[in-house]
Amino acid sequence: MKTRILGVVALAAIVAATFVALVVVPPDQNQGDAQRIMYPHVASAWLAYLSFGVTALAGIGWLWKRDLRFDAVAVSGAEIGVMFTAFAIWGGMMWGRPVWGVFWQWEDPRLTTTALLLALYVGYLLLRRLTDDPERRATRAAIVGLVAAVDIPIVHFSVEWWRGLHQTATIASPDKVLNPAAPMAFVGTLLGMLAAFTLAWAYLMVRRYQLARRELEREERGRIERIVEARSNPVPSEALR
Amino acid sequence: MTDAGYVIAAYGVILGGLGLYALALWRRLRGAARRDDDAA
Amino acid sequence: MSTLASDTRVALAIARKDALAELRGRHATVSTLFFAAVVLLLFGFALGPDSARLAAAAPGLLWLAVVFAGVLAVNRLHLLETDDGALEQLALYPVARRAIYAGKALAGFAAMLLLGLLVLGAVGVLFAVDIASAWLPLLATVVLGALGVAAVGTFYAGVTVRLRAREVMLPLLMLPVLAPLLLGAVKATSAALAGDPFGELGAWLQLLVAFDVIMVVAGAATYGFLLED
Amino acid sequence: MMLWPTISAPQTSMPQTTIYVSPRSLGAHDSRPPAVVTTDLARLFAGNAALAGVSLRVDAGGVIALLGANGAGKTTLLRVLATAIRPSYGRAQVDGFDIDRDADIVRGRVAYLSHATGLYDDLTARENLRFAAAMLGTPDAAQRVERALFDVGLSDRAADPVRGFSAGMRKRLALGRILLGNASLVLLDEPYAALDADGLSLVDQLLVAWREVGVTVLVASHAADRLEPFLDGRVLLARGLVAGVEGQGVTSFPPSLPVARGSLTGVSP
Repeated sequence: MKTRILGVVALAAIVAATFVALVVVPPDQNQGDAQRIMYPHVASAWLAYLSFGVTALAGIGWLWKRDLRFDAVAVSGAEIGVMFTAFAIWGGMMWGRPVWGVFWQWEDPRLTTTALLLALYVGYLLLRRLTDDPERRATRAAIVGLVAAVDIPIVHFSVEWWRGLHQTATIASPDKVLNPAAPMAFVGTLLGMLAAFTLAWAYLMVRRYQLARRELEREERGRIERIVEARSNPVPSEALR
Repeated sequence: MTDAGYVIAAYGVILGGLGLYALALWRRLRGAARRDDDAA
Repeated sequence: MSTLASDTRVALAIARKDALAELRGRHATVSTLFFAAVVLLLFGFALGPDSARLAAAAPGLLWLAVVFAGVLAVNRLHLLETDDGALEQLALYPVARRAIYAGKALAGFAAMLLLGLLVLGAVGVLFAVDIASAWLPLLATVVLGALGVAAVGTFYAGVTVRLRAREVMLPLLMLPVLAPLLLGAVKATSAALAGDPFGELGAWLQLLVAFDVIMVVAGAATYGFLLED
Repeated sequence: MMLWPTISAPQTSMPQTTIYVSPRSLGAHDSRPPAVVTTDLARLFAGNAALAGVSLRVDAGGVIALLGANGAGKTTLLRVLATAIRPSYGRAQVDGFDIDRDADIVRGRVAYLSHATGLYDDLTARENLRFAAAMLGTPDAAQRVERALFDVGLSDRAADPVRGFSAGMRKRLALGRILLGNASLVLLDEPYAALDADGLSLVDQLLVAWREVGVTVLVASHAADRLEPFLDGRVLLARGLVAGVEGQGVTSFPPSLPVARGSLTGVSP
């Protein structure tokens, strides 16, 4: 029941934030309306990282406590993380085309590294699908999730260095919009959108966790039934000789 | 495509995707719940 | 007795075993070397006869060839362990799991270092790039790059060794993680070749060192779980 | 230095040999913890229960046969005890050490002869054993390797790559590897399979030698008659459960029905 309320609140927040982002807040002087795409794009990117962080922590939980509920959290984070990563890439492309004339912005490789992240976590989900023993699957996924999460900051720093050392920093690069010079309205709208998206993320995570847990429980129940069935029917007492 | 077109495309895919995913989750959850009830 | 001394002894024994098997019959490195050479030649065709452009792209081509060949080399090194359950037997020895990782990574590093140096030479010849003058920074870059590919490759080869679609999963998992290494190595190589005009060589080498350290530690710490069945 | 036990091997064509089996520090016979204790041990493979619930106790010292039809769970039980695979449910101890928590210690005390020999085809017989000695930390490895090669009758093939070896020769080399170790529990999966007459008597001598120095041997085999003279007990498995035990040092307990499971949600029907 609580989840349902969270869902409704999240929906309302998203509708409100979208309304503000599309209608209330003025367009950007030089980017025009296209700048409005920044809000869901940045929100999606933030939630992608958050999801993969959750997956990494849940992986550690499984390796430490060997409780499959952690694995249910991990798979939820990964699946929802992949979705938000895809949204972030899509937003980046939709934003890049009108403002910089290209769908794929190479000056600022953050879009590319996000795409690499997508490939990595699609690999994570494929890896889970290719393993059938629940414990092996949980262990293998936990480790790959951990190393992938460790890789995110490394990618981030290497890209920042690359941009920092890169001589031709474009004027209108996304960062310019986030710095304090940007009008308060933009920052406020972005924070509102971030909050709304995070609520939606929380709702989806809870639902996906419930689903994952049900599936794991059904799998577990099947395994236990197999064992109880084996244990209860009488074993043929052939003579030992 | 005008700028507005890209904005709509961006919001459409992202918000639409969220909605579709929520719907899919809800359906899968309902299916799982019913399967568990039958099993119980 | 999982002291540092015994770990090192075990790791060296594993690396020596891999090297011996490699020389004796597997030829993983030789075949992947020719693969890298072919990749370089194809790059030459792809980027057209304009030698200036080829020379400019040389650092990128070098490291793409090394990384792609690296995926093959690491995969073959782990195929060695699927001889008649060898990986399981390796896991049954009373040795620290990190020592097993270190041994396999060391063997991978040796193969990748050889591969890297030879490909560097090939790039120098094929794309008329002066690698002699900046040999020290180039050597450092190749060493760090080879270690990074070996560290990541050994880890993901462990992840995928028992997996069904292994040939696809290994590159799919391994290459995105190698992105920072590729970025750093290419930038360091081009800086070295250009005589480090912006003084950024040091920064990129530091990035490579940081990447290698993190990946080796992560690999050693988790390899034990990968051997679980 | 303790005198190696000289064994009067049963009359075979093999020359009278003394197999070098490393000494075990043997406390008084009964003070040692049981070699194997399992509690409701279960392991599933893709949903079906190879082991459904084995509760067994095997005292230290003695040769125990593990009997049962194909698929009864013999190999799975050996692989779990050898820490090659992890149990799905239940627990097990070797020499009092938990196979999960103290896996490192257990690996030092267990030797496991599997169907797969785990040898490297590109290395010679000697190189394979040299590598195994390095992994096992065998003292004065060089002599021990030569001795092991001699004991398993492969001295003349020491320099040949294993790639060309027959199944029987590979099994002998795998037995040679076990001789390099210092195990207190030896797990043999179908040791007699693919061996010639000399090979069969080699295994006989090994069983006697291990028994002499107090090593516990668990042999999964269908050659019950051949094992007869060496056995101290038997365990019969059927469909992943213990169907019956026999022998002074071997006891079994019925599996507990409610499957308590800490992991996931403690689902217990």
